[in-house]
Amino acid sequence: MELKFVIESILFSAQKPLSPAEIRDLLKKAVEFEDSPQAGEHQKTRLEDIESALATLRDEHEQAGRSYRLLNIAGAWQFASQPEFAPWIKALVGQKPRPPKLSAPALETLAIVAYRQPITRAEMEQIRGVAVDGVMGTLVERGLIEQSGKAEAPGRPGLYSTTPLFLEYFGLGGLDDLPDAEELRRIPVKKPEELLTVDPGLATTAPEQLQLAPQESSGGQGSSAAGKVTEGPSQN
Amino acid sequence: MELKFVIESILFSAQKPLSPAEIRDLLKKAVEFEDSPQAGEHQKTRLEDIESALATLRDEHEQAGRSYRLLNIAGAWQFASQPEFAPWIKALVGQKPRPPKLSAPALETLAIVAYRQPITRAEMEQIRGVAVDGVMGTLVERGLIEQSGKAEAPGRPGLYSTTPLFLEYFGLGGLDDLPDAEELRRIPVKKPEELLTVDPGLATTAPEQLQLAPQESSGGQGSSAAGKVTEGPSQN
Amino acid sequence: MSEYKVKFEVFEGPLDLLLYLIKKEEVDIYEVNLTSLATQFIDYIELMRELDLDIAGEFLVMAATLMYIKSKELLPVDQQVTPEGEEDEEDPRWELIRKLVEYKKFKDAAGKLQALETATENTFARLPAKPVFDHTETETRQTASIFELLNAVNSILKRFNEREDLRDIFEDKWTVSEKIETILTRVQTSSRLRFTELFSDATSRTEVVVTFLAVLELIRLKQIEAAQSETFGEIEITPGVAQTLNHAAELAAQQPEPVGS
Repeated sequence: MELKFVIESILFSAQKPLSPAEIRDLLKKAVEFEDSPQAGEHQKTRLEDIESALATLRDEHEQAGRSYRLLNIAGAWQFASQPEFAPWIKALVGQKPRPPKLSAPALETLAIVAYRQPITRAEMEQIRGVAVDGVMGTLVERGLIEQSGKAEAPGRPGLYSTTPLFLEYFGLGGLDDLPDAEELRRIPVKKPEELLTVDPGLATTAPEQLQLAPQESSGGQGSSAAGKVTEGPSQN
Repeated sequence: MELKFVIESILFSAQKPLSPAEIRDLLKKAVEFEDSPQAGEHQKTRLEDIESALATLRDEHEQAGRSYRLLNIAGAWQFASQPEFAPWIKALVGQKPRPPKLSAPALETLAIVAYRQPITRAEMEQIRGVAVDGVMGTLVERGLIEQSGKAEAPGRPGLYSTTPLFLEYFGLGGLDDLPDAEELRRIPVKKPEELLTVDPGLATTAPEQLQLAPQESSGGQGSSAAGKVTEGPSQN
Repeated sequence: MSEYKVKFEVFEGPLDLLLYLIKKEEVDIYEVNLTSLATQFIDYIELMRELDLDIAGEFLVMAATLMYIKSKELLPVDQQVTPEGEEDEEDPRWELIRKLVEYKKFKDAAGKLQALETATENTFARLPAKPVFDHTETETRQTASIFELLNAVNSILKRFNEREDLRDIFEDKWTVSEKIETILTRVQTSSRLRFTELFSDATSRTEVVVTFLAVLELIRLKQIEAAQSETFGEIEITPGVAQTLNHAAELAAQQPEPVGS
């Protein structure tokens, strides 16, 4: 039995990556499991021969161009499927992309909370241009944001902030690790009342354009982003 | 992503053998796990396309001549190492627990059932020339054969067939994979022309044996008959 | 004694013993000398009896059949009579050979099954470790997250200062709807677009923001996709699922919600 195929068969059946030394030990041990001349064939293989067989195998599998490769990761060798097949393998292992992936509107709202916390619902809606009730519900339910206080404003609306789970979910060490946190925090936000004065024409113009933004029936929050989008000076 | 490679990647990562229908479900489900255009690519693949991709993959891996193959066992597909590498894989994963090997009479009886199913006990005995009660018990007990119906004959004797476990035990995809399946299923034993004229000259070679009278089948049922059979006509 | 017993147990039955004898003669079943075969068979039975072994009834039946065949063959050809009504197919010689041939095929098949049994025992199904996905890695690498998009927009915004922006508000002529249309056209014609290219000809902060919101909206509608090959790398815009599936027209036909608050 050719050494490289013996090594291949071992790695193909292994449940964890193996180092050349571990492979050498297995080659040594095989005779204990089957008392045949073949089993003893590679009993005294040298480490460098194992290493060169591994390199040959890696190249052969690379050239074969199949859906998997033989990889050397930190000195241990393993077969692994190519990344582009991830969707199917995820379906196989039943790995939902963590609870269902956050929708774009949810991410958008979350980003606003993250950079502008603590923030009221009205302010979020003003930035996003659409109502946020639905996504807010999702985000609170998933524990990514929470009410952290009440604003000093008429009606004392709730102020929302991100939770520690939020940091975990995005693999952040802290809020300062948010990309360009400083810069984005300064993006001006207009106060809701301004909505009525800034560019009111947009609210009614171009009905034909609205056809291109048919988002609402497919999950928007009930008002179109199209009309309210212009940037205004910061009132803060 | 070519279908066959997608299927290959699934089987490569699968923790158990998968049927074409299970593969179809995974292809359908992938979009739930990753929201990308590729993930939806094979969403509506037909079963026969999956089956033909599997056959292609099996042939490709066969031809590649590596230390493993893609196998169809009882209709479910999996990657498995080639038997000749067993010593090393045993060293890696340990011996696999397996029931004792089948005896020669059991294998013989099993072969008859496999190729001639459904078959009655009397037919099996006719082919083997001996009673099959003991081995039948073993085979049924080990789940390799089972009663699958009753024959339209006097006494309505039971008909026996092999089970899916039989295919698994011998690593077969289906009954068509039995060695020489076609030939054995309908054995057309042709009668050669010369048979009737064989060796007439023998009439004079062994006159002393003439005393051995023709025996009908009635002669052999008693356990005490052995001596008489060789020496003279039946006493029955 | 027990040695013999072991030896005889090797034979599954009379057919098995006959096959063994034929094999010893090294002749084809069809050409076997049945008379000599009968003699040898009976010798075996006798030996078994002398050794006081249990002789299965089937052996005795076979012995009788063989003796009948033998006696028939010992007659000269012209004296061989075919009994009335006994046609070729009932010729006991033929009947025996037919049985032997059939039995041999199954015996061979049993041998092949035995080989398969051994091979299967030595075949190990690949049981890979359960694949693990590093969540943050796949998400950030494959589809650009909102943070990466914001990050990108932010660096574009840096090109415009606050004062400029104040002026722009009042002369802004861009709407998200228009930008959506523009982006869709560009994506369809170039199929692969760098995120920053979408902003390359923006003349004001407002236009950048409007364009960005249009991008967000298109992503949400799956009309486009933003993907990043490496963290903090260039974001690429490609047609989305909805585009690919040609749902654009269908979506466009939907009734928009009333605008405004």
